[in-house]
Amino acid sequence: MTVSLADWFREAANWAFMIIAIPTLFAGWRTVTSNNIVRAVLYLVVSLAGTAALFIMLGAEFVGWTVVLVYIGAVIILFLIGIMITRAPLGVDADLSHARNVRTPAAVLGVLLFAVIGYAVIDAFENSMIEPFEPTATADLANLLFSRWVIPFEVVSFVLLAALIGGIALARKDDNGAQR
Amino acid sequence: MTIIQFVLLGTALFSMGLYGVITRKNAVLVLASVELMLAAVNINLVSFDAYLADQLHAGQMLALFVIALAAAEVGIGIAIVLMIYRNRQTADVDALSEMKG
Amino acid sequence: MTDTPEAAVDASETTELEMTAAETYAASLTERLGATGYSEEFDTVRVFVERDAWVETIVAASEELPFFSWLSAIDWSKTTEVGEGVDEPETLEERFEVICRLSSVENADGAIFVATVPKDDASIGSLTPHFGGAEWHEREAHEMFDIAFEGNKNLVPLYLPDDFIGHPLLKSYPLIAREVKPWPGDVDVEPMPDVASDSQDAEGSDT
Amino acid sequence: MNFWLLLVIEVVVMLLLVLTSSLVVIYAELKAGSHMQSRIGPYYAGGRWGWAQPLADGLKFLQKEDLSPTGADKTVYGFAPYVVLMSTLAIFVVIPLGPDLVAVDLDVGVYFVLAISSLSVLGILMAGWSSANKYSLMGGLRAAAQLIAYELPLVLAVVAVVVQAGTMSLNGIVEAQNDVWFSLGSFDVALPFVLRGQVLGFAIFMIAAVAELSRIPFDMPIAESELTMGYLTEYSGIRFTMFFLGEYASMVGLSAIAATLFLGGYGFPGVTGTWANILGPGILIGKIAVLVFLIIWIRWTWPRLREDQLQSMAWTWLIPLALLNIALIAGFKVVF
Amino acid sequence: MTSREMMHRSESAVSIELQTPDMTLNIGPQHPSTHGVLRLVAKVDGERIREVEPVIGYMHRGYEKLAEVRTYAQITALVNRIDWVSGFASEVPFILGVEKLMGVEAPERAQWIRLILSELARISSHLVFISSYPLELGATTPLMHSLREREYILELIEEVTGGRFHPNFNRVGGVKSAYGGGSTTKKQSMDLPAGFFKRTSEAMDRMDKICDDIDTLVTGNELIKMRTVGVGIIPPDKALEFGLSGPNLRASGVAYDLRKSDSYLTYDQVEFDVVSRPGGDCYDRYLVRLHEVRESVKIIRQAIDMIPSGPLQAKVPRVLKAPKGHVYSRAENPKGEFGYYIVSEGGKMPYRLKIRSTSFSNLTILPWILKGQLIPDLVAIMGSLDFVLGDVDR
Repeated sequence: MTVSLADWFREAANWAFMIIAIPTLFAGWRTVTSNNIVRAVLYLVVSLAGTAALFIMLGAEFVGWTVVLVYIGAVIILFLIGIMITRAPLGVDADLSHARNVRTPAAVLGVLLFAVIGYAVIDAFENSMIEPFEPTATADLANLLFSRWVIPFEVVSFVLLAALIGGIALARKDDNGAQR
Repeated sequence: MTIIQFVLLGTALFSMGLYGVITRKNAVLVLASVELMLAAVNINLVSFDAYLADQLHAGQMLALFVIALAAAEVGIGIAIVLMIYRNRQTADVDALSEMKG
Repeated sequence: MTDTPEAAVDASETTELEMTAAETYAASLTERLGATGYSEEFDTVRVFVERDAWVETIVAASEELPFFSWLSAIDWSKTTEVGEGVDEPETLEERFEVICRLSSVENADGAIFVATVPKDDASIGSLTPHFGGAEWHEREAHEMFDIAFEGNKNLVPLYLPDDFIGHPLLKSYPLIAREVKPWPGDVDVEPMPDVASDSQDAEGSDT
Repeated sequence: MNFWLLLVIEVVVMLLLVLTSSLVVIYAELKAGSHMQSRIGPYYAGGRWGWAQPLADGLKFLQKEDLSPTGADKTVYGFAPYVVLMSTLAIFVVIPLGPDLVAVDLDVGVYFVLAISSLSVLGILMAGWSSANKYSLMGGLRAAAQLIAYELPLVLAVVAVVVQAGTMSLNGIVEAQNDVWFSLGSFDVALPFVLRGQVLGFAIFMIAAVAELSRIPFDMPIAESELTMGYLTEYSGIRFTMFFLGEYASMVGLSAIAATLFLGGYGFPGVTGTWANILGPGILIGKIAVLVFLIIWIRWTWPRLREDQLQSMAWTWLIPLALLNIALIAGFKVVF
Repeated sequence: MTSREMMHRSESAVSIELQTPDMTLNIGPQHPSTHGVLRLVAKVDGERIREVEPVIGYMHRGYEKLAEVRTYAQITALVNRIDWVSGFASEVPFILGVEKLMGVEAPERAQWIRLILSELARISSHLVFISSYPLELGATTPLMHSLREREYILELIEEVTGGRFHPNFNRVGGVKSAYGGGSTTKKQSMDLPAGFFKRTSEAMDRMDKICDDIDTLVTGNELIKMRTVGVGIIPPDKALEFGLSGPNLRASGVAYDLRKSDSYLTYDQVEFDVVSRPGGDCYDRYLVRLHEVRESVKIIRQAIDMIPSGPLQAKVPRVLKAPKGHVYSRAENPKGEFGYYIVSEGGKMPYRLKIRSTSFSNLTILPWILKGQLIPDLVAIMGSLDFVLGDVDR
């Protein structure tokens, strides 16, 4: 079945999508271009919040709130702490990005990537509608996680453990360090 | 809702992340760009999960794993950046060229 | 030490014998330290030290008098801008006296060490390597009297603003407020008419 | 009913509830604190017992000049209080006041609360950084380190409850506590989780909650004798009011969550059906009041910890204990 | 690679201790924990203080210069403004020095009154410390309790002297009487207000009670102990080297109390213990002060029993002129040894007056003790030294 643009706009959910998508894209753009390091990270927050909202729209409530809890509540905070401990100048810092000779090819590459994948996607999934669905029950997700997905889950646990130990090892104070 | 709109949004974010990874000099911002790319991937995963009405919820599961791994990655990444900063007083990735041949 | 705590309690009860005790202490301290002289009045022992021997004498004295109390200076000047001058200006030698007090922490012993510093070469060794607490006192003496303490690396003004000109505790430094307007309380110390005739008060111990 | 009408009613009721409750708690703190210090406290405002003191304070704050430092990042600086307040207010959306009295009965209610309340760190870091003040920055960093450290025991304590209840919906958790646990003859016993082996979890949750609130003895981020007021140093006027309201609202919010998770929420033995809807809010408010008073009591009695002591307390005591608690509860659940 | 980078690398090879760029933090002149206008320029690495440079002088009033143009009676009114928390106590050593210089002795009753008021000032000063120190550690309630009790003390002081903070009650040769400086036995001098001793002993009962209350509220508090035990340890040799005195010195294990070792007034006639603690940390400094309140209560109770009746003023000349000479007079103030070195050239004004103010000497240890501490410990240590800025700056 085909969907015309007019039909598309008639659907309320699509308006919600637009309301979420436009700030998400704008914030994503500012994340990679902003000259203020803290603001760049704060734009990333907006962008990630947008993705979380999209997940909730798509019925993946648990994943959506996980993004908020883990990404915004922890990862971004880590970013901000990292920035602020090293240096967090207020205002513009021109030395965050490469010069134009790097930026231009990168932009071309990005646009090219978008064009290629976009073309492929449109070609393949033209007018494929997402059927109406019920929000995923968290209980189902939990049951699946500990039955069908239990081995990947364990693997991820080990990766997290390794990361934990690695983080501690990296941040550990040298024993010889002067300590009063 | 069509699947295309979600995938295109994800693609756009991914492209931006790629642009950021290439152009950013500051290590933290490089990590942030990577996060943007991972978020784009997650959008794809979750939207296909909804599109396919997968009974195993593979998309959501993979998205959860990606989030977990991203958190681990950032933890280690920030620790390394801080380590470098403490020893070198810089977070500029281009300045780290000692290992060049 | 030979001085007893009672000796310092009450000046009026001090007998001839105990005065001697305080003086004996002063003399023996002076001798042990190899100082040039001493004076003892009003239970206040002052030990005179050569400028060159300043640091080593005080370090030696701190063996038995470990408590570093304070350090300051006196400006002996023939002329003063304000306030009362010295009694006999013509016999006075213009000089600084750098004074430092150490005392015991077990009894009433204690002495004020005095080193004379000429005004044209106002410098003396610093006690900071031996007494951490001396730094601020020396800084204060430096800004108030312009005495250099050799060895104190941080002789920046302590109290006064960085751009302050002058050394306020020098006798030659006028107190502007008092220059402009004499202290009104000054009249209070004149004999009041009704009491001046009171012979009982007037015959007090005006020594 | 019309969706939009319902939404408006819910929003208005929620806002009123939140604001009134924060004002009441502020008043309670003023009064309780004063009496603990052997003084009267607010007395004149409002004519009797100084009940209008929080309102008067609020009006005073509102008419104060809204200053921002010259070097501040004005946008971020202006936005930070809203982030903090928003993260607090959103908690109230999912708190069930009765079986049917809940704005949104989310399937992942507890998870939502944890996720949303973790956003306040972001607002605090924004405030600390954008104020262009070293004390603010240090306060913000302290807050971030502290909130992250105490979020873990908080989450772990909640996990134990979720394990025991078998659901993340707050309403479901309350109902699980109203279910019959065991029967003594013909007498059915339904107990809140705190009496079903969650004492440790409850203690951990409350300690972590006080730390999340940055209140004494965990008020390092705003310690006025060290960092003047931490990230609040430069704030004044309405923006300060927002932080202030946010603090008390989240005090109520976290107490409500604790009451719901551990003390049976709106449930009370013998109160069922329609009566639960009618009496539920009162019962919940009563439980919240007890917890709020506990938090106030602690604040007026204890001094503050030091940053490293706070961290070691979280990592070496609370988190292992919380993990142990989960293991015990899970084992309990499996065995019985 | 530049040489600077080389140097940096070699440094980092030696010590991989984490370090972030040092930040210069200006603590004060207006800061809640500086008790007024003290400024600390601290180089901090995160929360750790690398070094600290105290900047004082924001309240410098030049008392030593002012004293050179004032008569002895006028200086008495000046000196109680040095340490305003215990104003009476700063008057005592000065007046004792002047009396020694002039060969005047105050009547016995005046000495006892001075002793009682000194001890009241000590209790008042220590209560200020006991109230403000927990506040600095974050506990708000002890403040109210002990400041309320302090009001009773201040009322007593006001009742006798007319001033809560600046009594200006001492006269050369005695204490203030109805007829000003020239009182004689002939004229009935103004004595203590009726019922003063009864109210004082009632107040002393209150002090005992507040000490017990503070014991339960603060002394035994686990968090207070966590914050103060083992924090800011001052070994005795350092304390002596930096000229620390009073409770700060006694907390380091040196039982040095001028009331015992160089007794003045009538301290040799009363029974009391010199409180000292071996630890030298913040908790000990707090405990010493708390116990000294109890000791002061003991002293005042004895003094009330032992005070004789008699005149308040000795005979002194109308015009106070000191003979030529040097005198150093000191007393055990609430905060430590407070001394005046008076150099007289025979006039009605001193030629030079050196004020050995306690807090100044007590603060000289700051750069040493704060090095390497955490910022929260800075607050705990500075608070435990119990200084008054007027006493530091003079």
